[in-house]
Amino acid sequence: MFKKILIANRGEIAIRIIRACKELGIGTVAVHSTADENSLHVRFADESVCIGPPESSKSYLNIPAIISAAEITGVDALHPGYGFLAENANFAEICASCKIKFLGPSAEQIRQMGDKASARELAKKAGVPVIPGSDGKLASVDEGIEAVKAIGYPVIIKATAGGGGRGMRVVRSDVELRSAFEMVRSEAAAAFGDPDVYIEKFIENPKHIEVQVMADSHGNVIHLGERECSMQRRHQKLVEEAPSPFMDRKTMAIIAGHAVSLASAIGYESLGTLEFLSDGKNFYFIEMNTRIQVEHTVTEEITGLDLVKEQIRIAAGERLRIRQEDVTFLGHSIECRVNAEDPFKFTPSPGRITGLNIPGGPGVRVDTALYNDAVIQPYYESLVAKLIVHGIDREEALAKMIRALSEFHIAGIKTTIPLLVKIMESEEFKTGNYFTNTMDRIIAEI
Amino acid sequence: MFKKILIANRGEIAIRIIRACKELGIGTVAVHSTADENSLHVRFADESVCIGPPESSKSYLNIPAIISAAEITGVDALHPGYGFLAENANFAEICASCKIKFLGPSAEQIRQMGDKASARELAKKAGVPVIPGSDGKLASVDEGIEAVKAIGYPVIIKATAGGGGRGMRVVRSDVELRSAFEMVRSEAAAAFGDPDVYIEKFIENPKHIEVQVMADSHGNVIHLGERECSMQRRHQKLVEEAPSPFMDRKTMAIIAGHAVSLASAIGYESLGTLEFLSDGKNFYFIEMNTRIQVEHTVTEEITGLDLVKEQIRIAAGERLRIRQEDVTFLGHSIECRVNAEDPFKFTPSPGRITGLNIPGGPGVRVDTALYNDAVIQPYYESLVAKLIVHGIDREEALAKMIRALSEFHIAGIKTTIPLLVKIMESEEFKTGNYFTNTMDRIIAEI
Amino acid sequence: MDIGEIKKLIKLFESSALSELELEQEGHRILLRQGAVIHSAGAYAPPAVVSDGPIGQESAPAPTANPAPKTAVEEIKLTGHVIPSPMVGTFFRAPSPTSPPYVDVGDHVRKGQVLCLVEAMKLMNEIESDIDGKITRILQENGKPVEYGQPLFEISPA
Amino acid sequence: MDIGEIKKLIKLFESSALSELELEQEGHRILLRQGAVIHSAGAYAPPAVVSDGPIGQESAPAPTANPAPKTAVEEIKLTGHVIPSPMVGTFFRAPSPTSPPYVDVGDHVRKGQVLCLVEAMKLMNEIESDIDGKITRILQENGKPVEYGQPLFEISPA
Repeated sequence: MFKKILIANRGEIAIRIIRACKELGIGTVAVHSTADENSLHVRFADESVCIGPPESSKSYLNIPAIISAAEITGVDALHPGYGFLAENANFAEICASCKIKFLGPSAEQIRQMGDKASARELAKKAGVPVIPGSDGKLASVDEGIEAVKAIGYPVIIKATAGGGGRGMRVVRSDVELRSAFEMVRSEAAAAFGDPDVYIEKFIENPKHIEVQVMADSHGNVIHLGERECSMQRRHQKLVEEAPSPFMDRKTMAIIAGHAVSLASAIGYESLGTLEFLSDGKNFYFIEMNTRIQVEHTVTEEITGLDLVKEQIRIAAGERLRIRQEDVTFLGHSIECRVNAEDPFKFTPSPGRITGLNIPGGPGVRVDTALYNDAVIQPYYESLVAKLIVHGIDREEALAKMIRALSEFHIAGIKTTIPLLVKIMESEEFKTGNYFTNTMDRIIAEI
Repeated sequence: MFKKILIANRGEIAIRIIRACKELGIGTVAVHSTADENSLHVRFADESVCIGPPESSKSYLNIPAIISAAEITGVDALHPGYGFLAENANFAEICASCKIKFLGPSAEQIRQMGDKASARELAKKAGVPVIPGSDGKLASVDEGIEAVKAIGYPVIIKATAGGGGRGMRVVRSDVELRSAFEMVRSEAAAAFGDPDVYIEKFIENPKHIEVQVMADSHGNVIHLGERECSMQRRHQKLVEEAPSPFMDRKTMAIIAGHAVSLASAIGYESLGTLEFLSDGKNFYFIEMNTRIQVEHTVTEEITGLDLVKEQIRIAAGERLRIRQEDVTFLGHSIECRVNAEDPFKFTPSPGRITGLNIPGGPGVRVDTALYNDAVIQPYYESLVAKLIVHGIDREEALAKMIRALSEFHIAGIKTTIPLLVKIMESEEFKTGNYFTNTMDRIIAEI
Repeated sequence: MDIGEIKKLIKLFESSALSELELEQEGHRILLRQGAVIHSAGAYAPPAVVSDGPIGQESAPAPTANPAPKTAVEEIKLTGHVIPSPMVGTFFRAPSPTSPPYVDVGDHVRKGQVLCLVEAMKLMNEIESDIDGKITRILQENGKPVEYGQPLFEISPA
Repeated sequence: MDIGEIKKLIKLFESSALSELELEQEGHRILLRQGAVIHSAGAYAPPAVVSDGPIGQESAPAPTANPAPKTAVEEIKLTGHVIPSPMVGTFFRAPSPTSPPYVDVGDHVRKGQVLCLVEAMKLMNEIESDIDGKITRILQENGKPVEYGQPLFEISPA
């Protein structure tokens, strides 16, 4: 096992990793920018090193500074957390060349799955469904109509060079396709300097479902069930739960099986998450995250496993301690992300915490770096706390979340707590009948 | 189900009960003394009523004031918590006569089990072993020697009128018994004005083991396993865990069976705890607590059940929702009691909280009424927080407790946290090989 | 104290780490507060933890819904001698629904004179005046619940 | 009581461990409060959360064990011009183990003159003076790690 691990991150995930290390008897080194001098992750680690000024690019994204900190403190492994350098293949490579074990998969696997096109190809090869489409740019509208024959309407026309929701149009018939095709092409030419477009199956009310996998260096791969992540605003997850209240168990078992196949096919090693879109019946692989996720907590709650500890054990070369058939799912778990933001305008709200009450009691877990008098910095992402509940069933978990939110008081900054209360009390959430577009409806109503 | 419940208690247990009510959709009324005006239990309840001045006798023990508060707020049930009026049969009777459902067993059952002699008789009748002894005062030393023949040495000679550890002597042979008999009699005469003595089997290194039972009003009685409570100082529990690391599973199953028999025999209804002393092989019923216990939390952690909710459901006339064979035990849980006391002198340490960090993360639960700027009152018991951990096994739970204690910072008052750290790090606790006399050893070493 | 002085005081206060500043001089009184923590200096101040802070937590639920009379009374500044309720119960101004009240505003009362009843557990408890004086205010409504320590009457001592 | 006096009083109060101060004199009354939240005004003040409080938590473990040099340096009052380390790494006073150091205390240095090396990722980075002056202190030990921003040299400007 490792003797000392450097945590190349900050905030709640740095504390999460420090806790796992402490419980495993592993020493910890925190790195921090000058802005984070008084942060809890610095306080809770055994050692700390200041690596740069507040800007992420000069501190938490500063590879030479982090490697240098690892060298002067003599660590034998490094945990990147999520965000920052967690999916940076070059960083993983540099760690390896410095004989520092990177707590994640190999640089090659990060590269393979980091590129969407390559991940899609690998998935297809492994027999995992991907969103059907024209597989490349269309030379003409007739080629488009030909492509639709195989996949059926509705489809979405997308600019090859597009992104961020621009340069796309949903069409539901040949007529609409004919009229929209040239329009999207000229828009794309104007916006991105490239008129090329392709088409893809459009999913009306998509669910965002992800599957947690865990793979050791001895070829063992298991899954730990799914997480329901459809409550999103602009692709930012706000609430996650496990299991999904919407997906039927039979379909979920098939999806989980595909996740394991794909991870096995690429010889994956470490924790990983495979993301799928589903309309309830059909499902399509969209991408893989080769790191610990923010929402790993809900999986921990229903499986009783400590994913960060498992990740460390895998990196140390240990075999998985459980087989697929030993994984049991107990009850229901929900996570709410509390961000330092105006709850309805979503503008960031940094500042000093002037009053704090953290919820507690049975089935309530809080992962946070907050403390009374802490300063929420404007330089980093706005997540300040994760509130996680675990109940014997979804009904109890939901009641518990509403109760816990009512006890959560953070003064001095604005937070998304009022929005989270609205989500929890919405009809859609109560019934579990929500999709990636549900948040738009909830926000519109406010 | 009840519409509104009055909580006739304060501190963490009042909050615990309010949380259960909220999650069940039941309204809550807090009562409080003038000293507790700003307490969290008052803040978290839907309504609150000031019932008297700081002294317990005039507020939390003031039956007319509490009943009056129940009447003006129109509650249909009352939860007494633990301590205060929780095992006061008269109070249970008055509640019943005022048509307020008392959340506990009937007044008669409280009386039966509240009197140690009567509880012992009931246990014997139900075939549950009790500590063997002379069953009443001894007329002469020869009667004593006769009585020992049935039970064997060592025995303890105790003054019938004694208590609090005074007027008792352990003897290991007829010779010792003869020499000590008259000595204890004269001591007893001097100290209590009554020379009568009796003898009882002496257990060398006793374990204090208790069994949680749950009985509905339809005759269903189940147990939820044991709690190990041997880490005590002067009969005050400091640390509890479940399951017991010392008792073998076969013996425990027999003890639990006896607990269920006894509860069934008296037609018990509500939650209850049966306490046993054991030397590992033999075990003896000593008393029953007819209320929720401080340490109910560790049972909740390993069973996944919410005992306070179950207690409320039972009082509302519902049937138990699980059968004995549905009860599953998962992992290991430890509770540490954090008291506002000098950790080594045990003198109370009331005062204002000037800094607070509550531990969090996976498997950590805190039940407390603490907040930054709260004032710990000198009028009430010194328990200020319960820190509970749950791990996949005892080793993980112990590592987690040490980690969590290191994150728990309470400034402005002294607490027992440093003592708890010493207990967790002691060889006896690590191996699970500790007894009700182990704390004396740990304290002596400090 | 003029606006200029107040302005200076506020500036000074804002740049300090204080949470509260109260200044009384020459018949003027000024109270400054900052930070979410302190709401009111009185005994009824809510704890820091549930305060909304300057920015407010719009939908954070009000943690306590006290029975109505308490809140109402808190807003009244009591200057005279106060008779508090010695117990929790229901406040009655008269011995029976058809009788006239024991006392009314403006009445002169003697020490030991019964002012009202507080019913607790079906028992009517007579509440007496502990001084001679004139009733200046009756602070609770007939037939409504009162808590321990809540003011019932204000009396101007004779 | 004028603003100047109040200012002094606030300063005194802030430097104390008091949570409340009330002063009444010659018809003036002033009340100051500070919450539990604020401990010390300095930038390096430990957060409230890990402070031990006036009474101390005897066996509560020290939450941070920083590498030794940092702690040592923080205790020194730096009065002159400071050259901080622009990066994390290892501090070397000489280009090689057998060479003499680039500079010593008392040496006069010119802007742009190399003062030391900081090794990061096997690369030796030359650290130059940004002013003319005299070296008054060397604040790190040869061969020991330095953090970003840690002071390396104190220079008395020429």
